[in-house]
Amino acid sequence: MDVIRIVIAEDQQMLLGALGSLLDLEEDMEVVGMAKNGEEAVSLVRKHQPEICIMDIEMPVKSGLEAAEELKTHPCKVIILTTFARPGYFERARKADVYGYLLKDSPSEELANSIRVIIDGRKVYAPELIDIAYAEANPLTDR
Amino acid sequence: VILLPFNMYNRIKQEKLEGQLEDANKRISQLMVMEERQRIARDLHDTLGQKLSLIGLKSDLAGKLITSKPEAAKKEVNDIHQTARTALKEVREMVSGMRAANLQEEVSHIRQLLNAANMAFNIETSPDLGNIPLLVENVLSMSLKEAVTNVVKHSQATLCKVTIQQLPNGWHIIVEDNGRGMGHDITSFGGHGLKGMRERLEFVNGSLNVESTSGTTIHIHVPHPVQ
Amino acid sequence: VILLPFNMYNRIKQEKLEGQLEDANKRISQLMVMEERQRIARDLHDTLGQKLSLIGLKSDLAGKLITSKPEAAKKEVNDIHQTARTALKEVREMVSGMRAANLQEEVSHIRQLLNAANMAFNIETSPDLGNIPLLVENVLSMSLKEAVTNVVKHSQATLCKVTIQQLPNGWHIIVEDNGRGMGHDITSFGGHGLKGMRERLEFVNGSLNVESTSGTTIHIHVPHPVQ
Ligand SMILES: Nc1ncnc2c1ncn2[C@@H]1O[C@H](COP(=O)(O)OP(=O)(O)OP(=O)(O)O)[C@@H](O)[C@H]1O
Ligand SMILES: Nc1ncnc2c1ncn2[C@@H]1O[C@H](COP(=O)(O)OP(=O)(O)OP(=O)(O)O)[C@@H](O)[C@H]1O
Ligand SMILES: [Mg+2]
Ligand SMILES: [Mg+2]
Ligand SMILES: [Mg+2]
Repeated sequence: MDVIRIVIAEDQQMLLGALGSLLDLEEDMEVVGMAKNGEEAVSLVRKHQPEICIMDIEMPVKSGLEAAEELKTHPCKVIILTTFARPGYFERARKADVYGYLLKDSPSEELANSIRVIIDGRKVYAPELIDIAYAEANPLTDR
Repeated sequence: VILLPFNMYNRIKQEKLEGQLEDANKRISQLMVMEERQRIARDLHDTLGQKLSLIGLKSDLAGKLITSKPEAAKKEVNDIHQTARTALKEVREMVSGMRAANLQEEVSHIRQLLNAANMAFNIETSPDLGNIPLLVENVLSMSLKEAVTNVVKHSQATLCKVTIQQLPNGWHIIVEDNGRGMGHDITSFGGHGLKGMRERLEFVNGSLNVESTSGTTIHIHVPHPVQ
Repeated sequence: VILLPFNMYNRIKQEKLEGQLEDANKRISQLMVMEERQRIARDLHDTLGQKLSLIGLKSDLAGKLITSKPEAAKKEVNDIHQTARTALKEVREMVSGMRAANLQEEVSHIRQLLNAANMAFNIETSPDLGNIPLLVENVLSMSLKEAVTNVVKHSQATLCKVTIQQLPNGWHIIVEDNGRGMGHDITSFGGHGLKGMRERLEFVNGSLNVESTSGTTIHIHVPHPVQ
């Protein structure tokens, strides 16, 4: 099986380190780049051409959502990791065609499994996050 | 003593009463906000405070065991992991319970929920829902959310149909699915969802009816408030 | 049509009015409580959420490193310890900020305030203030704080004297300074401090009296609540 190459972006240094080490421990995964904001993430993805890019949302310079929007047409599949839902975020992530919208604190096995599923082309969204994520006001009636 | 005509006396009494009730009103609101803040503070302190203290203690212990008793250290570290996740789940629940619900937002929310779960969504609403009082709208939104969350979690349906109507006698919401129906796991009837929904509806004189033959249908009704 | 005696008609009308106001009352209170919850949710979001996620990830990692790299695991466990302590401190701060203002805490707070402003502080309190209702204590504390803040900001005094008494008819606070008195800058009478204090006091049937001959004296009075 091919090794899944990953770029991670997270502004909290300790979190970035822990997440990187955890994924590196998975036999079929390799972290090829670690970014501390969305802008670095985009340039690392362009440079290393990984299969997966995992991103935090709230980061300085460029947020994870902005970076995901920029990578929309790039073959690299973006996964957003976050702790709580915030109004409008999930909708924006979906519009940016992200493949995963997952909890930052999910066990690493679960995260690794989701990455494998996403490599197969499916999408994974944590119900806990969808559950409280509101879209910007849509018309009440259906189209 | 000046004698007032009887109805004038009554009007004055009534106005005084109005004034007094308005004052009481303000006072009760302030008190309720304070109480709520303190309740949340207590909750935060009890749940999060305790869990964080536990994590503090266990990490201290684990650090000391790592070289001498790695297996015991591993158990402590697992406990920490579990405790942190539970604490986050609690915070998440607190946060989501706190969000004021608006019917329009709720509809786009359930659309997402069903979409993400790959279920077809069919919605029909009255062209004009009228001027729904805030509290009623809140209760309706929360009920709608819970009903659809249940469809996603329990029904195994492929279709969820939602109807929102303004009828002459009040507001009516129907949530219908084509799934396996209720009663498959009677044991799990201890959930808080339906119970909480019923209680909230009662607060606005509303009612909840569950029908489960093929699939499940939930009827939510709230009458117009008396003017 | 059934004809009712006139006063019966009036009584019914009055009862209906009472009922409506009570309903409105409940609804306003609920809304205010919801707003407060949302405010707290926003506060909780970044601080605690981040720290708990970090603890979750690091404990996960530590567990995997214990046997293979015990030293690295030890470092992770230390980080967890540190993070839990910081988070706990944050929870405590939040919780104490959410608790209703407390008269005793307020006294030590104004002591600091006057100390920093280089004003002498003289305080006298009744040995027992009795059981002050939550809302009353809250209002008294806020009033005391505002009065002393004004002394620091406006009086140019060298001494501030505070008296807190439980009298047979209620609670009484006197804040006295030996400064230049009020009315020096009539223009600035547009501040919100005294106005807000008066409004809050009115909530609990209290009153505010300002005396300004030599220096300024503020009398704050709240009667015992009617049982
Ligand atoms: N649409 C549905 N289809 C099938 N079963 C349902 C449906 N809705 C509810 N149920 C059944 O009714 C039970 C009670 O629902 P309820 O919402 O009260 O609790 P819950 O969803 O299990 O837990 P909670 O809502 O507290 O998270 C569920 O556990 C489930 O077995
Ligand atoms: N102890 C005092 N000594 C002298 N002047 C005072 C004293 N307390 C209040 N004043 C005067 O009364 C005015 C009104 O006070 P108030 O507390 O209402 O407003 P403020 O302190 O100016 O503004 P705010 O309280 O809204 O920050 C003040 O601007 C000041 O001129
Ligand atoms: Mg961040
Ligand atoms: Mg439920
Ligand atoms: Mg002032």
